Amino acid sequence: MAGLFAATWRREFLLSFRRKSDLVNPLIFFLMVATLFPLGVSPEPGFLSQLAPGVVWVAALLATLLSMDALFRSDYEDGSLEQLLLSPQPLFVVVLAKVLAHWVMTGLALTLMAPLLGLMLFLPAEGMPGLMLSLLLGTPTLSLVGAIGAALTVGLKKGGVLISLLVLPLYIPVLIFGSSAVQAAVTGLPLGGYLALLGALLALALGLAPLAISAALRISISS
Amino acid sequence: MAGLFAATWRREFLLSFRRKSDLVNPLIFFLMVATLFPLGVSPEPGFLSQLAPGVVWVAALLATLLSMDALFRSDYEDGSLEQLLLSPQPLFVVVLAKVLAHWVMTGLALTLMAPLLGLMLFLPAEGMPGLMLSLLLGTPTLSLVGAIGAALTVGLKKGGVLISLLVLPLYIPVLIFGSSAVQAAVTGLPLGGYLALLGALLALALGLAPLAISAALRISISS
Amino acid sequence: MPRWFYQLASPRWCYQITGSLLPWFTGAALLLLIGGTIWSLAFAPADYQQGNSFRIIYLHVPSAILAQSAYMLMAVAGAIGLIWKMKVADMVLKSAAPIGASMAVLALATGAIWGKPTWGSWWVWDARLTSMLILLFLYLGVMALNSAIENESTAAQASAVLALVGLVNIPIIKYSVEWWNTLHQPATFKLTEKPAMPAEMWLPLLVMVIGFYCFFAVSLMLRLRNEIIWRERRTGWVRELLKKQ
Amino acid sequence: MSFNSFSEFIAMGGHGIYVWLSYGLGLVILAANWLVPKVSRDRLLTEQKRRLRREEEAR
Amino acid sequence: MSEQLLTVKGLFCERDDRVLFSNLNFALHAGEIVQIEGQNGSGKTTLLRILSGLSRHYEGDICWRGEPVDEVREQYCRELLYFGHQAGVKAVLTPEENLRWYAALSPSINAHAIADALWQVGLRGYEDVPCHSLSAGQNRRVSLARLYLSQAPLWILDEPFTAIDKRGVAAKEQLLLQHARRGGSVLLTTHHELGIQGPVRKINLDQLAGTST
Amino acid sequence: MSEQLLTVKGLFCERDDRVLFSNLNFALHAGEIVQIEGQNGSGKTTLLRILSGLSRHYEGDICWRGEPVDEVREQYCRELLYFGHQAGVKAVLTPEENLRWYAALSPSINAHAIADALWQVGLRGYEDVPCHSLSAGQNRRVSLARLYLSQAPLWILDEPFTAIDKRGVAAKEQLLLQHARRGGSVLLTTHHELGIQGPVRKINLDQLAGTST
Ligand code: HEM
Ligand SMILES: Nc1ncnc2c1ncn2[C@@H]1O[C@H](COP(=O)(O)OP(=O)(O)OP(=O)(O)O)[C@@H](O)[C@H]1O
Ligand SMILES: Nc1ncnc2c1ncn2[C@@H]1O[C@H](COP(=O)(O)OP(=O)(O)OP(=O)(O)O)[C@@H](O)[C@H]1O
Ligand SMILES: [Mg+2]
Ligand SMILES: [Mg+2]
Repeated sequence: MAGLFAATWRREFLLSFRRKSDLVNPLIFFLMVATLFPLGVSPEPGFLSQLAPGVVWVAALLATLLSMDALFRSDYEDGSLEQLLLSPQPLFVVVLAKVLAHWVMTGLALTLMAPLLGLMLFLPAEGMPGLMLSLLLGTPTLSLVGAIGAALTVGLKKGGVLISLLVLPLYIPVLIFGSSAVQAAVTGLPLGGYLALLGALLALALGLAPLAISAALRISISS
Repeated sequence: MAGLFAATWRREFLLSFRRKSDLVNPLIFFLMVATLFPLGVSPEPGFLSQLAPGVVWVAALLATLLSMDALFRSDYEDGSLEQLLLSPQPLFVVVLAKVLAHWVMTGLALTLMAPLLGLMLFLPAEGMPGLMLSLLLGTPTLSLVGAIGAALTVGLKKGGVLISLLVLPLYIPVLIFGSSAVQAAVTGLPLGGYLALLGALLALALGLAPLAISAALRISISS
Repeated sequence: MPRWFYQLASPRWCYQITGSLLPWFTGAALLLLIGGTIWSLAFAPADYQQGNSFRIIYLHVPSAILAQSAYMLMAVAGAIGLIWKMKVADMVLKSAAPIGASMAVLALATGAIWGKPTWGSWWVWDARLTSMLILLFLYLGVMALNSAIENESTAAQASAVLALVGLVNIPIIKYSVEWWNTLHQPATFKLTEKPAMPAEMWLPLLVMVIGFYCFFAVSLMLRLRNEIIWRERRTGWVRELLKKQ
Repeated sequence: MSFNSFSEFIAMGGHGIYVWLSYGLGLVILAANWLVPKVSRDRLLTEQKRRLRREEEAR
Repeated sequence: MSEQLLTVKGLFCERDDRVLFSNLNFALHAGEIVQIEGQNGSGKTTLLRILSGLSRHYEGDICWRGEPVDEVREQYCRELLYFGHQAGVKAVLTPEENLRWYAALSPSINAHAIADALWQVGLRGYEDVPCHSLSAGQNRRVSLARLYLSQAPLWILDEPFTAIDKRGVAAKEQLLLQHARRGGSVLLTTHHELGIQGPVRKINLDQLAGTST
Repeated sequence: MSEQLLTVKGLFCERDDRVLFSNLNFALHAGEIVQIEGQNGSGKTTLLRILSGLSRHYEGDICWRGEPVDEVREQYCRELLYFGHQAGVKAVLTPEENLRWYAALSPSINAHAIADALWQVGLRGYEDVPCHSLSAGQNRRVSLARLYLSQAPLWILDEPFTAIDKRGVAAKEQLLLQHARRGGSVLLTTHHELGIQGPVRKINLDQLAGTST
């Protein structure tokens, strides 16, 4: 089982590095938002720094959401997903490996890039640790919950990316706790509470999402 | 040739209505941004109304950009694009029909939805006509320019969506003129100048883009 | 498992029992809704602060309560459908979604209309409002997923998974949003306390709430019966039924 | 009765449009929830009866 | 008579109100090759997907070694190799990387034999070429290499010979025969005339279609 | 001898440093059926894509009715029907909608005959079913229906018989023969043994491969 986990993990990384677009797309999107905001809204540092916590979090959320649809789609289209479902190994292991690999390549990468965005949007330096910590705890939840949506919609020929509609409502608590944590960090308030909440959400998602994803995949394929 | 244009147009609409996701995705994205901003940044009407012109324009730009990649990809993957290139009819007619259909389903739809976003973000009522006019003139340019990027990247197995990188610099003038027009409208300044500039960009794009797109498609396919 | 549970699982039994329950519920719903409306519009006293715009509460609160209850029902039906593979539960899920969604729309619309005279704006980003909006999105998601999947049983299972995931999230959403921004009135009816409103104000409200529940039952049964006929169209008893009609 | 005249009832103390808009909307939504299943039931039954007849003729 | 591996009783399936097969009964014994025949659209793929457990849209009973397949799902998956219309080959991975992933997925596949299997299917020299620059047939061969790796007794193959050249087809037919001789069994569809002299049985779906319950 | 439609002189192509064919010379006459043979990966698809004008990675001359094909591109496209590995069928459209679009694309296709063509390829009753709920063979048939619609003299077909059942293959072979009799010509690849009694010529790419310039 550990072997399967490692093999899936390796394969996902290989795929991303070969295709590259999957890898850099969310990051480019993230950067784009940071570049477009000053251009479109206002270049004033004071104003931007007020916006920064929210904008970074909204951008991270959207970047994750947009990358979610591809998680199972290409496997579905080339038939690998069928093979996955027919494997005697427990499905949730593979699923968890895929989601975690996805997280490392989007969520973690976004987290590491966040200080750059913070800088570009004049986020006060005190906010940075809060930003990174909240993203670190929040983005895995986004990936896990998003994967449920991806699994539910993977078999659809039409009506495709319902995924945003399905997943967005579920993302909102993470957004609220996450951006509040950053705002708290900026104003010097304690942010332990928010981080604890984000951690609790993550624990819940880690416990329940793999089961939901596996069930959803089986349901989607069987049609 | 008019027949071909009409047939392509009809097909694109059929495809979108059947798949639905292509149709509503940009709109959902647009709405999502409008919902997430108050949640992530701040729910205060005064603050939001300052943000509104820029946010709506950035959202429209991102929505268009994200929908661009699909323009030729599915045709490429199922072999329709080959058939298109082998047609004795002039390629740019089909291309123009495709891009215009795409615009109607994203750009025009975004324009019509913009007042709703304006309301949700408390954009002052005086800004609305400016918002809609600038979007009406700006989004076709976005679609045309984006299609060049889509055509250049369609054949790539790896390195995929460079498209954002290719296209973004070309989008920036549109964003600047567009959001300035809205801001001018909000503050009661004349916006004719900005609109004229947007119109000029559109005329330029309409003249040059179809040729560039056709050439790019031939190059992408022949590899 | 008690016997009625297995009976419920039989679409045929379900069709019959809803057939005999329908007239009662329809009568009750009509009576309560008409009576409640007249009472609330004409007889209930105006609020000393909000004046007559207060009368919107008699639509607003029942629809808001129902929008939430309908989601519970949907998720419970989804769970039963997934665990015991019960067809009727699948059908209940599918039937409840549009009714719940329309109730959420009504709550949002009446709230927005009410907001204009009281808060001076159609929409504010307040906790109750936002969470009701999110609830509407959850409904729309379930409905969209259900209609996007062609195969009925696949659609039902997928929607059930989504409804359950949403159910887990509802308290989280509610809590997070509430804590994030609150402008809205706190709850009127609480089990532990007496309502703050005078009786002549909350009595019609109670009537309307019960009326809405009865109406929900009627609408649900109507949809459920259609669904049963459609899904069971090939069975002998539906053929018999069709011939008799 | 908390109103003295019919026109007062309609005016609702200046909040007439809000109240009547809400109740109108409420009526529309409730009616739709009752009518839609009714209509679709009629359609469903005729369709299915037609199908039955078709199948019997085919036999 | 040899052991009954797969038993199908009263299988019924319809799609879009069209009955594909009803009351389908057959048993697959160890050492047997069964070819499902039928026109395009007669339901061969649907049947194979049902038997492999991918699709649940059926009525009737499917048993594996005498027990309902739903109850022994894991055991069944362990003993099954399914080859679908879609080859399950990732275009950006090389043949070797593709197979290594399959080896990890099913314990019955022997990871060390990968190079050998690629050699057997004629992909020697292409181990490190990404699959998107292989020809159509070569892509199918990558997936077919799983047959050389597998130890699973039951093979369910949906048009395995598509896009394969004549020499390749002959080699694969020999492989199926060997598998049957070793006591495995094969359930396959193909529109190609099988050249196997051996224990081949045919089931024709065309005769079963349309006969409503 | 009848008119030379397509003339190929000294064609050379390599992919990834591997020569697929070099100094390939042949002519295609009106009324002729030419089958390109070769193992998987021998370059058949590559050759057909070059000849149809989709790929430019070659050296040598290709002439259409005596003139370099690049100079008469539009004329050539008008007289060509190309059928590739990818069928070019949109999954969410119905067979009829798919064909209607092809009719608009090439003027040589007769739009009114669509229903008839679908009937010919055995898709009667499926006109309004979206292609994603058709079987693999039925999907190919949708694209093959173009053969019944086309008035183009040159047909370039890359494995047209994939996934088609035996009856369907026989019908398509008859169609090719008819086309040749009417003075058209066909260039095709297939791994299947052609059952056509007639003007079939074979070109084997295996012998040409590897012979570097
Ligand atoms: C779009 C706007 C609004 C939405 C979505 C909304 C939503 C809700 C919800 C979800 C409830 C809870 C019902 C329950 O569970 O008990 C509620 C109750 C209530 N709302 Fe609103 N509301 C909105 C606007 C307003 C406005 C403008 C007012 C008046 C100023 C108002 C007054 C009330 C009152 C008095 C209650 C009763 C509290 C209770 O008994 O629980 N609402 N609303
Ligand atoms: N896009 C590509 N990039 C690089 N090499 C390629 C590409 N496509 C094909 N090749 C190589 O060219 C060779 C010929 O491929 P081609 O598809 O023409 O073969 P084919 O004769 O059609 O085979 P098949 O019978 O399998 O269809 C193959 O060996 C393949 O490795
Ligand atoms: N997803 C689907 N939804 C609805 N109907 C479907 C679906 N897939 C297949 N069908 C229908 O089921 C029938 C059988 O399809 P199937 O793919 O099993 O045929 P097949 O025997 O494998 O044909 P082929 O030889 O072309 O591969 C077809 O008529 C098709 O229309
Ligand atoms: Mg098949
Ligand atoms: Mg080929």
